[in-house]
Amino acid sequence: MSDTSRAVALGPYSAAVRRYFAEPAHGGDPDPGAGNVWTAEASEPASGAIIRLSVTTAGRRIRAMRYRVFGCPHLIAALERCCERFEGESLESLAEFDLVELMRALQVPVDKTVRMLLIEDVIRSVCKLAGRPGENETGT
Amino acid sequence: MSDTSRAVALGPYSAAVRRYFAEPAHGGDPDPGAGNVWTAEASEPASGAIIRLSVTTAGRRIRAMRYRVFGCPHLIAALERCCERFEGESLESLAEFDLVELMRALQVPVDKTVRMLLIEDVIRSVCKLAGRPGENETGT
Amino acid sequence: MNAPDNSRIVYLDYAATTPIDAAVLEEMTGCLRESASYGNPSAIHIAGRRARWKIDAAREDLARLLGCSARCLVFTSGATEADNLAIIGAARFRAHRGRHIVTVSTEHKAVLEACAALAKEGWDVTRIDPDTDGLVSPEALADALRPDTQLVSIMHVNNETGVLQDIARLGRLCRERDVLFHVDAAQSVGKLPIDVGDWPVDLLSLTAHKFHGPQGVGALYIADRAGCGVVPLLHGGSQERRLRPGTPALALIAGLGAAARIASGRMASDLVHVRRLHDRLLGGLAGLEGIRRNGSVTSNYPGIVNISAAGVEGESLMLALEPVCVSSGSACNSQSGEPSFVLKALGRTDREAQAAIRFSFGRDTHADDVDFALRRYVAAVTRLRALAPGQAA
Amino acid sequence: MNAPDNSRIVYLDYAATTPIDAAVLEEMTGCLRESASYGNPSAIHIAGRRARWKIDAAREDLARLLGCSARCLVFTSGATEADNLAIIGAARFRAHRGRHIVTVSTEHKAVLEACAALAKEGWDVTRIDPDTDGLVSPEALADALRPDTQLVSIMHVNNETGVLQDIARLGRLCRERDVLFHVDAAQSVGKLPIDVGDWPVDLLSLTAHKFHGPQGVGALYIADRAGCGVVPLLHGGSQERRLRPGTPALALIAGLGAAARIASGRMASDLVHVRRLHDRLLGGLAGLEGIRRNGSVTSNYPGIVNISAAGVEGESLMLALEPVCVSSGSACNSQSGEPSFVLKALGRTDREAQAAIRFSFGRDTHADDVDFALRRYVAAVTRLRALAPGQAA
Ligand SMILES: Cc1ncc(COP(=O)(O)O)c(C=O)c1O
Ligand SMILES: Cc1ncc(COP(=O)(O)O)c(C=O)c1O
Repeated sequence: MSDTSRAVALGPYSAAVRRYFAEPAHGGDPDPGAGNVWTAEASEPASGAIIRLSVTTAGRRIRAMRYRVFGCPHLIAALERCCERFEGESLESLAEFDLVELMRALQVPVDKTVRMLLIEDVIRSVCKLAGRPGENETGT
Repeated sequence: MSDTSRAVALGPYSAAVRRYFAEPAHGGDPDPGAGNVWTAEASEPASGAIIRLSVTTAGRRIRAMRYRVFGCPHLIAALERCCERFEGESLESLAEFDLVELMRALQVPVDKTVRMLLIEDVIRSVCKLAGRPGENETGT
Repeated sequence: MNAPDNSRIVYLDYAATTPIDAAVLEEMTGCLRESASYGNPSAIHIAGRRARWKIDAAREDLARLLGCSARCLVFTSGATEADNLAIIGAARFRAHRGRHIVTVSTEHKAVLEACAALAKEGWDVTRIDPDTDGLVSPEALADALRPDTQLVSIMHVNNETGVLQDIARLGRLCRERDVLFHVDAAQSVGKLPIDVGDWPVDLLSLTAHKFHGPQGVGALYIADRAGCGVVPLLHGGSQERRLRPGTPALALIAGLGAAARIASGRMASDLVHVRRLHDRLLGGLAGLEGIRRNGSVTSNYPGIVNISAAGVEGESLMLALEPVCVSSGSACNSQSGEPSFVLKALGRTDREAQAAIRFSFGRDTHADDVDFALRRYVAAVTRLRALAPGQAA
Repeated sequence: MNAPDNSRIVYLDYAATTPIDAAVLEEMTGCLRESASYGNPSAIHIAGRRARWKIDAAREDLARLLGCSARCLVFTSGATEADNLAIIGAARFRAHRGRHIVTVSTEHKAVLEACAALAKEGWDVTRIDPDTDGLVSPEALADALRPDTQLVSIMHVNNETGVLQDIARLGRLCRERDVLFHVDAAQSVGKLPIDVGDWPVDLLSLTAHKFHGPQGVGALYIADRAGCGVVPLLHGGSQERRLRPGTPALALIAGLGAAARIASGRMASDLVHVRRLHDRLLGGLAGLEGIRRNGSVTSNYPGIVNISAAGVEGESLMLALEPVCVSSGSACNSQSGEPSFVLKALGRTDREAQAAIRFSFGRDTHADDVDFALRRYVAAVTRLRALAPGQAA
C-alpha cells in the first residue's frame, strides 16, 4: 500500500486511533468492590461530548481504569490509551499525565484540543479526589 | 451511410450544391467571336458578392453561358446550374427563369435569398439586352 | 500497517453522487477518443458539425426524459450553476416587476445562497419553514406570496431526507399569481417521473451525476412562455442561446444524454428495486430502539433514508460504519461537522442532527449491500450506546 | 450518394479544441469507471477521501505547470467561466476603490462581454486598440491607466492570430500603479512556458481542452497577495474556497491535471515541432501571390497561422478546403458569417477578414497534414480566383 493510498484510507484518524477505537478494552463501569473507586465527569457543550472516568485504586496504585464516553473517535481512543497506560501505575504518575504527548501520539488534530482537555479535567478531578492534587505537575 | 451522418457530412450544402461547386463547367469568359454576347453584372454590397453573366446567342437560341463570381458556394452552384439548364435553350425560356424553383432544387437556405436575387437580376438584364424583356414572366 | 482495508466499499451514498452507467461511460469515451473528429461544436467544418449533431441528439434525449421541447434546455456545469442561473437569472429578468422571492429553509445551499446573494442586492427573500415532516403546505406557500413576488423556488426531492414535495399543487398556486416557479430536481430527475409539459413549472434544475451520468454537467429547463426567462450569469460566445457561453463539453453532454436515455427506459423498474431496498433497510432497523426517521414517512423518494439514533455520537458512528460509505446529513455538510440545517429545520436537536445517517442507494445497489450496512449500523449503534454514560442515552 | 467522404479529416483547428491525449483519456476513464469508489469529494468517507486526494493531486500538477502554489488555483468549467470570474469577480472585489477597467479590442468575447456586463452595471471600460500587428504597446496601456483603474485584462496569445503579448512588461506597468492584471492564457497554457511566480500577473485563466485535456474544465489562478481577490459568481457549497461551489467534476479535474503533467514534460519538444510545422506552412505559401499573414510575424505562438488571400470569398474557400478542418476567424464567429472583429481591429477590410483562414496545429499534427492542407489551400485559392470577376481580385 503506497503512502498516499494509506493516508487516504486512514483519513483523519491515525492507525493508533483506529486501533483503540475498534477495540476499546476499558469502556464501561468499574467492577464493584474491587477497591476505592474515584469517578469524575466532564462535558463540552459545544459538541455535546461527555466523558466519565473511574479509577479504582489500592493504596497509591491504580488497579483499574474504566470510562464512559459520548464523543468522537479521537476522544474514545485517547481515553482508551490513557487507561492502557496508567493501569498498574501509581496515582503520582497519573498526575503527571501529559495531554500534549497524548495528542501527538495519536495524531489528534489541533482543532480538537478543547475537547481533549476534558481528559485532563477528569484526570485532575480524579487525582484530587484520591487525595493527591496533581495540578502543579500536569499539562506541561 | 446513415441519414444523420450524411446530413452531418453535407452540412449546409446539399449534394447538388457540392457537385456543382466542385466541378463548375461554365466558369470564365465567353469564347470571343462565337456569336452575339450579352453580359450583365450585379453585386450585393452586404456580403461583397459579385456576379457577371455572359450569354452568347445565335438568333434566339443560347449557344453558351459563362459566368464569373465572387461569392458563396450556393451562389456558384446556382450559377452553374443555370448555365447547365439554359445552354441550347431559347432566350424565351431563359426569361421564364424561376428563382424559387432553383433555390428549392439546390436547397439553398432562405437567408441567402437576397444574394440569390442577383441571379435573377443578371438574367433579366441579359434578356433585356438581347431585345426580349422578360420581366412579366419571371420570378413566379 | 493498520490502515483499514477498504477494498470492499459498500457505497450507499447515491444522493451525493452515483456510479456512472457502463453505457454512459462508453458513449463518453467514444467522444473523448475521437476528440479530433468531434471538434468544437461552434465550428462550421465537418468535425464541428459532428459535435453539434451529438449535442443536439443529447438535448433531444434529455427533453424526452422531461417531456419538454429541446429548445427549452440549457446545458450548465451542474445543478449548482443551474440553480444560480434560475434564481439570480430569473430574479434579474423580472426585477422591473418586483423584488420579492420565496424559498424554503430546507433547500439546497445552491438555492439558499443564490437567494442570499439576491438579498444583498436588495431583493426581499422569504424562507418558508416546512412542517416537522419536511413538507411545505400549500397554505404556507399561499401565505408567503405577495403582490410583488416574482419567483418561488422549491425542490422536488430533498437531498438529505428524501422528502418529496407536491410540486403540481405548489406550482398551481404560483401560476394563479403569475409567479415564476423554479424546482431544483437534482435528486429526482431520472429517478421519478417528471413531465414539465404537464407540471406548472417554469424553471427546473438537474445534474447528471445524480442519475448515473458524469459529474460536471447539468441543465436548466426554461419554459417557453411569456414572462419566463433568465438573464445570463456568464458572458461571451453565443452558445446555448447566449444563456451559457463557453465551448460545450461534448463528452459530458453526450454522457448526460445517454444517462437520460437510459433513465427513460428503466425508471419504473429502478424504482421498484429501490423501493424494495428501502423496505428491507427499514425492516432491518425495526428491532433497534431509539431510532427515528427524519422526514416524511409517506411522501418521499425511497432511495434516501435518513435515520437518527439516540445516544450515539455522529462522528464515531460514521467511523464505526466503515467501509460503508454514507453521509451524515448533506454531503456539503459532512466535512464541517456542523449539525445539518435541514434536520434542524425539521425540529431535530443538534445532537440528533449530528448523529443522523443518510443511507442512499439506487440502481446498482444489491440487497447484500443493504444487509451489510444494516449489520454494521446495528452493531455500531449498540456498541457506542454501551460505551456512553447514562445521561447521553 | 454525393455526401463527401470525410473519413479522412485533416484537423488543423487546434486553437478551437485539441485532440485529447491518450494518457489523459486513460486517467479520466479510470476515474469514471470507478466512480463509486471515487465518490463526492465533499464526503468524509473513504470514497470521498479518494476523490479529494485525486483533486488535490491534479491541483498540484497544474500548479507545477504554472509555477504557483496549488492554493492559488480555482477549478472552473473552462476559460469562459474563469474569465468571467476574474473580471466580474475582481471588479466587484475592488469596486469600493474605483470603477475603471482596461482591456483590448482583440480580446476573446468572454473577456469583452464580461467587461460589457460591468459597463452596464456602471463600470467605465477602456478598450485599447492594438497596432496593426495586433500588439499592445506599453505606452498605449500607460495612457489608458487612470487613478481609478482597478483591473487590466490582456490575453497572452490571441486565439485568432496567435499574436503574443509582452505580458511581463505590461504587467509591470500594472504593478507599479497597483492595478490588478488579468491574463487570459487559454491559448498558451501547456504550450508556452508560463511562470506566474515570476510574472507580475494577478489572475490567469486557462481551459483544459486547448492543451489536450477534456472540454468543460478550466481554472483561474488568483495570486495570493494583498488587494487581489474575486467575489464569486456562483453560490452554494464550500468547494474551491467558496469561490466556485458545486460538486467538483473528478474525472475532468483529473484529466486537466494529467494534461498539465504531460505538458510540463514535453512543452519544449512540442514547441520545436510546432515551429517546424509553422515554417513548413509559411514556406509552402511563399509561392502564392496576394497572401497576407494577419498578426505579428515576430511575436506569436507558431501553432496559429492566420492568412488572408485577396480575391477569394471566405465561405467558398472553407468548402473548397474540405476535408481540412480550419476556422475562418474565431470559432465563435464561424457560424455567424460576420467578419472577425479581431481582424478588423488589425485594419483588415470586411472582405479580407471574411476570407481569412486560421490554420492551427500542435503536438499530434504531422508534416503530411500540413502538406495536404497546403495543396488544398493553394488549389482552392487559385481556382476561386480564376472564377472571380476582375474587380474582385
Ligand atoms: C483566448 C480564449 N479565451 C477563452 C476561451 C474560452 O474557453 P472555453 O470555451 O473553454 O470556456 C477561448 C476558447 O474558446 C479562448 O481561445
Ligand atoms: C438538491 C440538490 N441541488 C443541487 C445540487 C448541486 O448539484 P451539483 O453539485 O452537481 O452542482 C445537489 C447535489 O449536490 C442537490 O442534491
